[in-house]
Parts: sequence; structure tokens; C-alpha cells
Amino acid sequence: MLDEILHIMAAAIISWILFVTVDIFFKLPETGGVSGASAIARDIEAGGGALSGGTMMGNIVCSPDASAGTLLAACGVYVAGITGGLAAAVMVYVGNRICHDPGYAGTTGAVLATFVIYAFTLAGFAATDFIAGMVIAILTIQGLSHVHASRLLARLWRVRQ
Amino acid sequence: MIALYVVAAIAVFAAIRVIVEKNTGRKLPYANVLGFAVSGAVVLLIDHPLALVAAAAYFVGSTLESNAIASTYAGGVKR
Amino acid sequence: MILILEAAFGFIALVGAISAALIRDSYGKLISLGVLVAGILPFIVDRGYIDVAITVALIAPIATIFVLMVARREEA
Amino acid sequence: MNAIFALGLAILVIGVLSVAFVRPKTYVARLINLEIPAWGLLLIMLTYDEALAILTFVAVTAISTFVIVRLLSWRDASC
Repeated sequence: MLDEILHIMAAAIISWILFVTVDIFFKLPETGGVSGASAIARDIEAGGGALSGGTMMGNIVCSPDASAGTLLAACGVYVAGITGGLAAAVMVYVGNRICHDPGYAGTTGAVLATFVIYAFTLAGFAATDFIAGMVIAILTIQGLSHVHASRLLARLWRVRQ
Repeated sequence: MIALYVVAAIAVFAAIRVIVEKNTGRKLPYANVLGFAVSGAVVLLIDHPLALVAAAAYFVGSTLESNAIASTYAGGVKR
Repeated sequence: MILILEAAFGFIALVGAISAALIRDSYGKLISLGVLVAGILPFIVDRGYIDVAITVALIAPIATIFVLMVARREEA
Repeated sequence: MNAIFALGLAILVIGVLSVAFVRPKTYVARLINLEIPAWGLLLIMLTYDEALAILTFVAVTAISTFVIVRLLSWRDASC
């Protein structure tokens, strides 16, 4: 019982670091991919947040990114092992093409997350821990407080520049 | 089994935040959290290979819906 | 399904229906309709109809886009 | 009584009342409210085990929405 809760917390921290790193490496906070992402960024900035962090949150909303790749890769590893993870990467690429996005970040994140999650499965974690952990990680970015989350992302983006 | 309870609790929290928020542009990230939680719950409820396809289809569908609403909202504001 | 999960997803569906009926903004109505679909999809999956769930998940956004075609015209 | 059946009846009643007493008296609000009882009726049909009927119902709902949208735009253009 307590062991599983600790596993979920550790999985949340691992997947948070994974998808934020991949998203910032592919320059998501730089510009809005579609016009809706810029509108969401403008509304978040009007509510007191930072613009570049808001742009990254708008990009996560408007097309499947590395966060979606991590979640679907965890689902694929849970259902069918490492084959399911690669199938999930193909589905993320198709979804990216539907939403008018180049699709590099989502596919790279899904393939990377497949191998990371499979390695942690060998080390004693269950794949369900990573599904719940990824949902907790996306809650801390998009769901708790837009102002603080966008300022944190803007500070990380400044470090990468 | 704890994972399913965690995902359901986050889904309820995100649904309440979507309804309480007034601004349209700030509603959409909460709706995205709800999509993540529900597509995780779909896979956790049934352990079947087609459940992965269902989760991916629901996720891409909800993202496409958010994308269409956000771009229409941006066009409406600009005019 | 377990009773607590049934109550949780039923609560999401009910809240989506009530807010879609009461909100006056049309974008807010469409987002609340998405919340309603998110609430009823786990019930479909739990009955075992995964093919129905795939169809619903693909057709619900298309209906929303159809409504957006006329909402944009009204906004202008 | 089954829980899914009760939930479907509740959503159906809410949807029918919201279509009858629509608050902003516009065609778009009435059209969006018309989607709510469709999902309630889908939950009621889920209680009886007929997969093909549910598939047909979902498809026909989307197609009828498209027809009504085309009708609204044509009416705006003509008069």
C-alpha cells in the first residue's frame, strides 16, 4: 500500500523531468504552432503569468506533445510490452499530423519514454505507476496554478537560452 | 488499484476546475487535464490491446476539439 | 465497476450536463459538452464495447466542429 | 434499477428541459442544447446489449447535426 504510493510519486517526478526536458529541448516555448496556442498564451499572460510559459502550455493543449507521448507510451507498455510503446509512438505521430504540427517532439518523447519506462519496469516498478504518475505530472503543470506554472516554465526556458 | 483511484480523483478535480473557471482561454488547459485523466482511466479499466487504440483515439479527438475551439476563439477575438 | 468510480464518473457527466444547460457563452457550452462526453466514455468502456468507444471518441469532436462552423458565423 | 439507466434518465430530463427553456434565445444555443439528450439516450441504450444500434445512433446524431448546421447557414444567406 505505502510502497505503491511511493512508487507513484517517484514515477511522477521521473516523467515530469522527462517531458519537460524534451519539450524545452524542441523549443516549444518559443512560438505558438497554431493560432489557438497564441490565444491561450495571451489569456494566461492577462491573468498574471509569463508569456513564454503560456505559449508552451498552449502548445501542449493544441497538439499532442511529449506529455501525450509519455502517457500513451506508458499505456502501451502496460498493455503489450515494448511493442505497444512503439505502436503508441506511431499513433502520436498520426495525431500530430492531424493537428497541423510537425510532430518531432511527440514522436521523440514517445520513443524515449518507451525505453525509460521499460527499463524501470525491469527495476521493480509497475507500468500502472507511470500512468498515474504522468497524470499527476500534467496536473502540476496545467491544473493547479497557471501563474506559478508559467513563471517556472519561463525560468527554465531562460536557462536553456 | 490505487492508480485507478488517483486518476479518478484527478478527473473529478479537473472537471470542477473547468466548470468554475470563467475565461475561455484559461478553461482549455483544465479540459486537457481531464482528457489525460480519462484516457488513462480507459486503459486502466480494461486490459485489452484495443483499449490502447481507444485511449489514443479519445486523446487525439479531445486535442482536436480543443484546437478547433481555441483557433475559432482567437479568430473571434481578433475581429 | 466499483461503486466509488461509478459515482465519480457519474458526477463528472452530471456536472457537464448541468453546466452545458446553464452557461450562456457558446464556447463555454461546447467545452461543457466535452466534459459530458468525458464522463460517459468510461461507462461505455466498462460495459466492454471498445469499438463503440472508439467510434464515440472519433465522432464527438466532429460534431463539435460542425457546431463551431455556425458559432463563428454568429460571432462575426 | 441499474446505475447507468438512472444516470441516462437524469441527463435526458436535464437535456429536454434545457432545450425547452433555452436561455439566450438563439439558434446556436438551442442546437448545442439539443446534443445533451442525445448522450443521455445513448446511456439508456447502453443498458440493452445492442452494439450495432448504438453505433448507428451515434452516426445519425452527428449527421443530423451537420444537416441542421447547413440549414441554418442557408437560412441566414437567403433571408
